[in-house]
Amino acid sequence: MTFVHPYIPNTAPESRAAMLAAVGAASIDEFYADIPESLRLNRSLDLPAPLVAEQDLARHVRGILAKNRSTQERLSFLGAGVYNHYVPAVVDEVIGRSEFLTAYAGEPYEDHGRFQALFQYQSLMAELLEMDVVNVPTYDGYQATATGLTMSGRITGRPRVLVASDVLPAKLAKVADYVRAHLTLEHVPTIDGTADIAALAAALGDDVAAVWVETPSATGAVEAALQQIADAAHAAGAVLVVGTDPIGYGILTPPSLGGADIVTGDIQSLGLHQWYGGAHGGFIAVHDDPKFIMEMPSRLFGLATTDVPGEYGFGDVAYDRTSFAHREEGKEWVGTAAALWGIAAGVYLSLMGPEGMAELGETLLARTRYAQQALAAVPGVELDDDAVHLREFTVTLAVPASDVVTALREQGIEPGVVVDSHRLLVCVTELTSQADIDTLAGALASVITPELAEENKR
Amino acid sequence: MTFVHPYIPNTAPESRAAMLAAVGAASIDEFYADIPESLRLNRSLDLPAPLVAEQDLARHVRGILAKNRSTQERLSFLGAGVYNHYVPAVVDEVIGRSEFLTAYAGEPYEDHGRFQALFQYQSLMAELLEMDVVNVPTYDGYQATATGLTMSGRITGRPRVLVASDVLPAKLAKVADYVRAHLTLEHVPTIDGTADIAALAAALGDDVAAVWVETPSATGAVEAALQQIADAAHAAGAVLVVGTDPIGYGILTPPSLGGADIVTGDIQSLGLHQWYGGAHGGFIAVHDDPKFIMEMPSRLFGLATTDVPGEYGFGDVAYDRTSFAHREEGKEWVGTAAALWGIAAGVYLSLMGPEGMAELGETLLARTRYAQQALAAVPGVELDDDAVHLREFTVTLAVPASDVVTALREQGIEPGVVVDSHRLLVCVTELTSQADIDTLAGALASVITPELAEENKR
Amino acid sequence: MSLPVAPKPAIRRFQQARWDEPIIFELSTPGERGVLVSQVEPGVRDAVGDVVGSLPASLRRASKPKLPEIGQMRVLKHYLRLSQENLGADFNVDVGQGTCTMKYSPKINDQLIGTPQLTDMHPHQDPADAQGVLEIVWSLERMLAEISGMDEVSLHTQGGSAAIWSNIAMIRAYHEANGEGEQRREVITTIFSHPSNAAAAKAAGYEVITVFPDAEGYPDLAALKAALSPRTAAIMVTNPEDTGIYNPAIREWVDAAHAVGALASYDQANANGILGITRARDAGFDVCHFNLHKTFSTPHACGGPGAGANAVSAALAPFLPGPRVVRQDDGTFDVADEGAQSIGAVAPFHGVIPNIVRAYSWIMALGAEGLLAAAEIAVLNNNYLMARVLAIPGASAPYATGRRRIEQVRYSWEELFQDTGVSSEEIGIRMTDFGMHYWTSHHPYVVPQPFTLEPTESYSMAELDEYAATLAEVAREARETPDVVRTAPHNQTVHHTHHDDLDDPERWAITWRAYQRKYFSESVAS
Amino acid sequence: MSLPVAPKPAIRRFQQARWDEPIIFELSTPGERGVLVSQVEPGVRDAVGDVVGSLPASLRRASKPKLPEIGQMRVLKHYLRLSQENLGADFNVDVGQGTCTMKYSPKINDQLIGTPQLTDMHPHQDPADAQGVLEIVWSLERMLAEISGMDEVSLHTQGGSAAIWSNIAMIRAYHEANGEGEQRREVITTIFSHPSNAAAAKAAGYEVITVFPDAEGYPDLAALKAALSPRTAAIMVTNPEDTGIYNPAIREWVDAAHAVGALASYDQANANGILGITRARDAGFDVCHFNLHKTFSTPHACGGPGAGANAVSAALAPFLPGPRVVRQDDGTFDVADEGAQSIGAVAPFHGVIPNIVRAYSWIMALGAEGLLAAAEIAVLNNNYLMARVLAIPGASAPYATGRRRIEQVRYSWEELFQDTGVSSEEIGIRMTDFGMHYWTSHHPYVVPQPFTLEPTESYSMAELDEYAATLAEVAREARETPDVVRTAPHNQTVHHTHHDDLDDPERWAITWRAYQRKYFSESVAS
Ligand SMILES: Cc1ncc(COP(=O)(O)O)c(C=O)c1O
Ligand SMILES: Cc1ncc(COP(=O)(O)O)c(C=O)c1O
Repeated sequence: MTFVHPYIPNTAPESRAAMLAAVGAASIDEFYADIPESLRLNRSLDLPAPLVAEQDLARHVRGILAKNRSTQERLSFLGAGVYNHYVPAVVDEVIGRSEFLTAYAGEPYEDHGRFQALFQYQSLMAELLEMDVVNVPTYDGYQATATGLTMSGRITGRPRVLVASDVLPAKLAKVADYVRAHLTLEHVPTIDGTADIAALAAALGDDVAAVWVETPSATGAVEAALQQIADAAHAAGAVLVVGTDPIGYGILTPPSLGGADIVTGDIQSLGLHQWYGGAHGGFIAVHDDPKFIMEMPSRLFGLATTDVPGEYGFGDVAYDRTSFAHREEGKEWVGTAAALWGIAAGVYLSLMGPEGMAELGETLLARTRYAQQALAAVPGVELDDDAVHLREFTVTLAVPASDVVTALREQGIEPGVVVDSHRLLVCVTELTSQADIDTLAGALASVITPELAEENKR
Repeated sequence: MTFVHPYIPNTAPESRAAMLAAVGAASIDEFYADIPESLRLNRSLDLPAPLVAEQDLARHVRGILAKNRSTQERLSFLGAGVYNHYVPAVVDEVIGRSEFLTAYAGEPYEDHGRFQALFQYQSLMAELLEMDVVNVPTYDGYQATATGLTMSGRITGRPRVLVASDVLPAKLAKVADYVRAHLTLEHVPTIDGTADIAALAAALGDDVAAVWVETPSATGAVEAALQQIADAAHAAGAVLVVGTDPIGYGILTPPSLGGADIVTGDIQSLGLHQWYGGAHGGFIAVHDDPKFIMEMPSRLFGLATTDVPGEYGFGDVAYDRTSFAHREEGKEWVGTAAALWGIAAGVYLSLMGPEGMAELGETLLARTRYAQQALAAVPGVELDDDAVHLREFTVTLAVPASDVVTALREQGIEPGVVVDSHRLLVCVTELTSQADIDTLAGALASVITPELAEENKR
Repeated sequence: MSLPVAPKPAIRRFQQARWDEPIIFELSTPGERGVLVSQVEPGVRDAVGDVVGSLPASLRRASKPKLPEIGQMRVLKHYLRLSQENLGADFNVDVGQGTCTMKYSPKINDQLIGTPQLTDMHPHQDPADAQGVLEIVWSLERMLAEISGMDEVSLHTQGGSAAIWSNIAMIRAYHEANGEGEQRREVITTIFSHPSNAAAAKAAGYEVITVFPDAEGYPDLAALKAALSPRTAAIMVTNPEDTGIYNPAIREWVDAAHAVGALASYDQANANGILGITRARDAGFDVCHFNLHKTFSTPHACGGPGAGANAVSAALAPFLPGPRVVRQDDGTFDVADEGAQSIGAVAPFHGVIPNIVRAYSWIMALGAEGLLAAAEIAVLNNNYLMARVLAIPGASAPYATGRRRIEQVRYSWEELFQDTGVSSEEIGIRMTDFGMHYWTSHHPYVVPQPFTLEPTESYSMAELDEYAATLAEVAREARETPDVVRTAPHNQTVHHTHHDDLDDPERWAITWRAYQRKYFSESVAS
Repeated sequence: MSLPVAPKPAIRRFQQARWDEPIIFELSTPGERGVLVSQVEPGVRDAVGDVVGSLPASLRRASKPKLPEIGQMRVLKHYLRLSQENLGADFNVDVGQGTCTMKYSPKINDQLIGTPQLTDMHPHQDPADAQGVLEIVWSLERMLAEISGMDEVSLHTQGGSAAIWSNIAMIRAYHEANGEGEQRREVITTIFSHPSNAAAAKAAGYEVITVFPDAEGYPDLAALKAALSPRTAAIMVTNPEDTGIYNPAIREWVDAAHAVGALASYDQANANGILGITRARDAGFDVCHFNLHKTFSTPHACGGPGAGANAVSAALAPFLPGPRVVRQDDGTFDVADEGAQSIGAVAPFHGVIPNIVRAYSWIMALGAEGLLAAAEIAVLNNNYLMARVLAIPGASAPYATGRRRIEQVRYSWEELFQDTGVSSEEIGIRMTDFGMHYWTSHHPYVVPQPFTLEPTESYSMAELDEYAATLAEVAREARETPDVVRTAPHNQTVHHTHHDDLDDPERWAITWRAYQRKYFSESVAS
């Protein structure tokens, strides 16, 4: 070695030599005796020259990241699975704490803080969702829903799932591939953005494990007839699995009150930055029913007493469910997933409180409605449905959606996600001001000229 | 009140009412009974409307700060009291810890960490400076030197100070006003950037309290004849007070080894960001001599034993010196100063170690020399002296310095600080690459055309 | 001359912070607010009217969620206090969580990712606005291709087990594409491979066959061969295994799998001991995965987000998940859809971006030489620690007698347990009293009274000595004052916890509301 | 049905973290590195040759400084462990440091200042590149002018005492400008004004006259008048004083000073109880200062950096320190030199920029209404806490009997001390065992066995109750189990510390090297 590295203390020559001597080895190569020569690389890896001085590394990485233009520098109406909600500073402060950031798998003793923080996360989510059991987060909403569905398969012993809502294509792809060893998915096309109850009822049968509802759906439509769907599913002996985003439940009825048995979704909206889509956590909520709970693969932290009165202890509930305990005999698997994001969401809900979540929900509904109105007022822009929408909605444009995106990007605006040749998925949050929406409407109007609309009709 | 504020829990109406009831007050106004009506403002303060939602505050402040262009976005050769050194991430991590950031004046028991961290800061500085006593930092290098001089006045009982070096004008102003109730300052003009030993010797007398040497001086010149100055001062019964920047002492002889009695300076270079000049700490170092120590106004943390063997305790050394103990009978005053920056500097030195400080010192010397050569090679640019320089040096330009600055700013370059109509103070650090210096030289050459130089000679 | 402080004792005198905080719901005070939400503009309000009132009744929540109401500082204080009650790896000589590669996560990397130019990026932004992040994703893929020797890499997953899932999902797709989906219904793993290999294979619909080692703990090639058949879809193995033993016949294992048409999947979650020494490709594997949160230093984050990287041969590349980051001829980067054979999305978007940037930065800070140093020092540290541990009466390292290990060792306290009745788990709990983490091992406890230590490259000799000395002290206590061990913890935030409530559906309390309902609601009280 | 956890006891069961870390020098291992420095380019090396070798001998350091050599993670771990051994205000019910206004420092403000567009700004940059920071400096000056009622503000100083120095320096310059520099040689203050007023005046060359309160603790106007004379340069007073008593005759005090040609300087470091209620200008003051780290929420940072703000009347404005931030007619901002009468720089550049931005943000988060709420609730909290404290047997609040206080109270344990012999200082140490800070009071202890509590607006009723209950518990212990109090701390990082070494020049050890030299060098040993 030509350098002593700050990350590797025993690259210091004296230490290295002393340790080799202590174990009676002439060289480090001795430790590799079991690796056959034929498998040895015996050359240097072909990697860029290292930047061992931190100042050089920092300059290099900052230089690359400076090529990005963030949504702080652009006016963004992008959603489709990643949402630009405000993250209170206290959230970042807490999850930036070294104790939380770098901990892993300690016992409830040494990691009391982690257990309590995650028990609280479970409990806060439980209030928002009005369900008694919430897991330590799995990876993301995709995984959560996929697992919700495989749970339903194991619970019912049945093979079919009816998909009653519009689902984001990537989520659908993930879920489909995940469940396909056990379940088949059948899509029951939606009407006006939400479930076609009649068609759904017709498709139900005693081989249906679950009805899967997404609300808000991939287009932001909120399912108002959940109870009817639940009743139909339950009548057929099926489980109602809901995929959702929890952000609206300060003001909207949570799915549990509409008959959902398993509620799943993503917590990105609850205090996580957008991170280029790189920050997700999946929740799975069920009632306090062992039939459901014992099918959950995730860890569940529960309260316990200790030798000291008044001391809250914690531990793993029904650990024997897990693959940690029983490998392939456990339920699916459990591993490193999204605990820190769960802590973040817990801090977020602690800060927001009932009033904050209610105000936020109302703000989102109001801004969404305002955006729908403002855009619909632009000639050549039409709302696709009149379901209740939260945060997102789609519009059909008189011109190709990708042309509009290209033109608006030149003005520093990301108008939304193209979901079809002429359809755009537009998203607003509490960070989108009235002026922002008006700017979008104005920009759209300037781009979709009547002429162009005319041309495109031909 | 129309809002419940997150920072003020008892703005919650129920709490407020309960507390008023508990103390038997009908209104908060009762508590103000001692404030005469004639002094009451009785109107709202005229302040901007509040941004009570954190998201609004964040957008507002970020919007203002986004008007700044940082030295990461400009090529900066600015120094003159604030230096762009690399701050290792661990430094920011440690001083960002809530426990350190928000603590204040706890006892050595509850604030053991603060006492140990600052004792370590003192001790690490002591090694760099080779002096046995260093204070808990005062405000800045200006204050440190000012106090170093007033200490010399109290120690010697004499009224004159000889200023042997070039001093930054602002520092000189501060020191002059600070000491003038007790001391007069007399400048002995420098030769070739450093002290004029003969003139200094001539000016010495038995009314001289101190000789004040700045090294590196205001122009970055390092005083090579410190021992001669010390000998002369000591022969006259005067104290040698040095103002310095500690950044070079991994490779340069510290002033204590050249006979300095009181060494003072600023720690901004040791792990503090530039902060638009808003991050400074002042150190005052002396030998372990009560005659000097008892004149220091700052706190000094010392080791102590505790009831438990092997446990390091800490406490205030000679607290009776301070204004906390004896108001105007204490030495000057002590108050909230720069403790956190001291902790930062301690972490910095802990990370750098002897090798890091030596390499850094060498790098600074090399880059300074290179910059001197590169600039001197530009027609119309001349070095002002050939003293040893660390980090900074001045050049005389064939054209007005402010014209050059204006022209180079248009190219995104801050070429230095104008110190005189045709003189520029140029600064390089370990963050200034060879390419950066070459860019500056090229830009200077392009601006100081021979023609313009010609014109200016006329 | 009284000052000198006596030398510190050999064993650290530790006490974890204890704040005895209530559960957050207990801090609620009516009316307090933690953070305020921006108000809707009057213009919006006027335009949209009463959006809540106009909701269908089925959608209007009847009462507000029973979240607590707490001022901001008290929320902060609560969580900060909890944080002090948590032993992060930054505080610990964290060699006690074997198989998990608890290495230093450099603070500079946390700092670098904090810029809005990463936190505030949306994955659907114009790729022209995302050149920085795309470049890093692409570059890290290339680096990991070189490190593994494989052809293509995907960074989509958020953890090692999810990456194992991707491995088996790709294998499944591959066999199906070859028309062998129906035929190949079995996956073979070893008992010392990580449980997620077995579990993910099962979740993908496979039967799992587990091969046990030979008497000396080496993976048993004969047993593998006996298990292999045309029904085999894949072998999925870790190497070195959890024992720290490297399978010298790994090439033969892969060849044997290939011989029956099966694929070979390599769990390299923890490749820490062999970086730059030997590569998945060199042993013939078709697919492997790394955990960025082990080998490549991203923080473990209380159990995620981590990040998984899947590396595949060209033959499996068409099956990689999407979307893909591509480099165009002009050197710019773009996002491309996955191909037709892809298993599709396995997670949202491009993976755990903060950890991708951290891992990239870590590799850049080390380079080839540094990676090799990390591996070599991790292995040196492990063998050094092994010598120290084996010097403790009652400790042993079953298997591979007299041979060196790679990056970790599965030890046993069986002898100590026989002598004292003190179990490995009890020893682990007592270790927390000295500020140290200790983990037994993965189930099943094939090695009796097991514990697995993995020192990585991050610890100095002095820290390894401290850990070993503490273990020795606890072992001594087990013999001399076993009650001290059995009643541990003594210096912790909480005390001996009763686990019986956690497995009884009548009694467990997984959330505060369930706890209230079960134990304090009127119906219970009456 | 066994789960329910017993209720928590009334008094928190606290234990501070204890890591028993060595002094950092003891962690040194030869050869380890904590961070590496960028290497000089070969081109530079070639061009400049051996820069070290070519130094004059007098400048070349003979041996490297004896700093420790430690890997990065171990340095980090050491300091993180120390941090846990420190009771920050974020963890504490921090009402025990009266006079210091330990209020909540919002985390958003820390986050906002973290941008390179603030950290990496140089004060000599083109003002066109610094419009953001200049705007905030200027705006905060204007806000503080409004809050104080004064005409001009300077934000240059790094602490309250430094701001007090600026006050007296300006006063001195003013009298000199008026030709009265020689004549006015005295400054008058009160014993319950902060000691830095007396000390700074002395440092500026003045004689200090201290006025004591009347029997009821009110500043004694007659005594002031007796002390005033044509020799008086200024009165420098705090109000409300450390007792929490507002001087109802403050206007008369100022008028009396003015009557003899003296100036009136108002120490408003802690203006927390009177924001928006009454202003320095309203009482006729010529100059005042605020501490941004008290009233305006910037964190106390272990004892700085804080920030001071000086506010002056138009008559004193010419003497303000420089440089000045000015707003131009076109709305842009610039930096201007101070005028000829200015006292010059009192510190480098423009003051503690991070704290200036924090204070600005805090005011913006509250507005006029919020500032008033902060004051009113701080005062409500104080009077509430006073009621709780006075209910503890042995506690009293000397002076102003039966009257309300503003934002703090100087209490006394005299009765408890007479009964038990347990001192206020001992009670304070015992309070740390419950995770709470407590401070006696400024010297001299005019109030016997004093303690000063100031709850600010940041604490909920529940937290005030907890603090008061803990105080009551310690008072109970003082009576029933005084030894528990006397031998405290019991739940702390360190234990009872011997202070005798700290005042003896032969024995004190102010640095590690002095400690080594004094106690362990050969000469000592022999
Ligand atoms: C060898 C091995 N494989 C897989 C895993 C699973 O990784 P994760 O915890 O990220 O799911 C681990 C981590 O424990 C491991 O050590
Ligand atoms: C009234 C008063 N004046 C002045 C000061 C001194 O401020 P600083 O500690 O910033 O020097 C303080 C702080 O203790 C104070 O409370």
